[in-house]
Amino acid sequence: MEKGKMNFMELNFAARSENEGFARIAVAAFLSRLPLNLDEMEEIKTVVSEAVTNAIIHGYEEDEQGAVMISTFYDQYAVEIVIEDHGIGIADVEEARQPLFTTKPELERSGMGFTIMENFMDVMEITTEIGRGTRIRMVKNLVKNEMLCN
Amino acid sequence: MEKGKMNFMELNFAARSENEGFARIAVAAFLSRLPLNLDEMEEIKTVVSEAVTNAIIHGYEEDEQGAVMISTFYDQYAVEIVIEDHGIGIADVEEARQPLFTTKPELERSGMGFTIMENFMDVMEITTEIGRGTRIRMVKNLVKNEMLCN
Amino acid sequence: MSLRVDMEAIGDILIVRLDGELDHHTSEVLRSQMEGQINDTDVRHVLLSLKNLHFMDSSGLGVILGRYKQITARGGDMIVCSINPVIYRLFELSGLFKIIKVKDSEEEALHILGVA
Amino acid sequence: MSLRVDMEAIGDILIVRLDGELDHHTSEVLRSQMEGQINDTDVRHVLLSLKNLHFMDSSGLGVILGRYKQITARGGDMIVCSINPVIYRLFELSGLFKIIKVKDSEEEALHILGVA
Ligand SMILES: Nc1ncnc2c1ncn2[C@@H]1O[C@H](COP(=O)(O)OP(=O)(O)O)[C@@H](O)[C@H]1O
Ligand SMILES: Nc1ncnc2c1ncn2[C@@H]1O[C@H](COP(=O)(O)OP(=O)(O)O)[C@@H](O)[C@H]1O
Repeated sequence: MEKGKMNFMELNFAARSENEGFARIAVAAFLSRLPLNLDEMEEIKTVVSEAVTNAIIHGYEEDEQGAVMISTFYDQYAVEIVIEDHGIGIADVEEARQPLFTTKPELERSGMGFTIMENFMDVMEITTEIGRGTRIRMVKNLVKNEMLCN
Repeated sequence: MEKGKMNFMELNFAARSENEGFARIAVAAFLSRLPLNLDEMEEIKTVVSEAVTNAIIHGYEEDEQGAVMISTFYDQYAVEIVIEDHGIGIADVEEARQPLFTTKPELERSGMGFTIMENFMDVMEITTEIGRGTRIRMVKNLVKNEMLCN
Repeated sequence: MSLRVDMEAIGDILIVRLDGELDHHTSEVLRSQMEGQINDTDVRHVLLSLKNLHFMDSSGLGVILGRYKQITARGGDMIVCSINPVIYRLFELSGLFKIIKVKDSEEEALHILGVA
Repeated sequence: MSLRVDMEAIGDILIVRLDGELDHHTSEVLRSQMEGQINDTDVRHVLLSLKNLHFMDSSGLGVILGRYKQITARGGDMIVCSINPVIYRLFELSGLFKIIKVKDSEEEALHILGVA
């Protein structure tokens, strides 16, 4: 992203479930000047909620001493959102990405988090290491692809 | 503050004036579960706005490459908000704290920022070093002082 | 950042109206309230109205699927109504529409369940 | 996070109604719009209505004081009305009430200025 025209924010907060709503509002408020319609803004709030919830439930297994980090950047072309934890990591990423796959059915998890992130964003990448943590990088384009091809 | 019951967040963002509103919303959303009435929440949004604006205008003299940091903690007794920049620093803190004192009258600054922060919060401390930056630490008590004396 | 759960019984139908945001944090409240109501009363069907639900994520899908299993195990049915476009896509992606009926309004849903 | 500035002239009075948030970011818009209007027309007095102003900080005090100086230099007057409690305290702390008149409503303010 072009340096001069880029805006950024980084957010670090306690891995407590009551901060999930705060995280969504903070990201939405940061992006409020962008030409996103209401549905696109809702999609972004949803994927933030998915990744933050995963960090809290799976990454830290609800240990509130953990911290979740969100970094967001934008310029005129795209929004990039990175959500990280220093939790347990994911053993099998391919399996984790499958729709309906969950390791916590006893918590009534739906196993749809990664599927939603993939569908609502243009890019969704998972970087993870056992015992070190997980990093989800997502991008939403602001410009239609056809326009970039001109 | 007691560790177990404490909630925290840290926010770091580009020193751009369009982020002033975002900073207020983020802090207010983080504190939304606390027993603060509407006026107290407005007071907190006001002091965040004052300190963030000072970092942008005075600390970085409107150079958007700078970054502003906000850390917020709370437990059942108090809210603590720290707002920092790595800008030019303040030469004479006693003078800066005076009502109506401003070094930027040409920008129509009122010189009331520090006076408002002092009046709206229970504690307001300034730590600063020329060429290194400025750190404003503010505390708002959640429990009436009388109750603490029992 | 909070959820209000409003429950009303009409005959053997439990109408559950959600107001606010349904995420991991608030889904626990919904689960325990609905679970209790289904277990302790002779409710047969559930009508879930999402008209005033402003936000939902996959934690919501999980708690809804859990209550669907609970009510169908008792021979009942679940209908969801008044879903906004973004939440609609969550249901679609998860395949929940293959098992849970969806209607535009409470009236239509009650009609299907044989009331009104 | 934005400010709407609505201006209406009644005789030689410029009524400025603010809707939204007045901070450093939005004060520049208000300054340039009011400055232009005062310079380019034969406005004598300014009535500033803060009824729908949901947020204001000391940047707002600065731009209001600036316009006060502009209008009094032309022999006119400024009245501010419909101020919420937290914004009221900002005015109070700054001593602005010593020079700027404040009224509860637009009607009262217009009355003082000899209209209505
Ligand atoms: N941040 C994370 N840390 C560790 N494991 C994770 C993390 N995020 C996801 N996972 C693993 O991937 C699985 C699938 O995640 P997801 O699709 O979001 O579904 P759900 O959260 O409903 O289980 C989880 O059940 C968990 O095992
Ligand atoms: N973060 C900062 N960095 C450098 N100087 C500052 C900072 N904050 C305040 N100051 C100095 O203190 C003075 C008084 O600040 P304040 O009371 O907020 O009034 P104003 O912002 O209207 O000038 C400023 O004019 C400036 O010289």
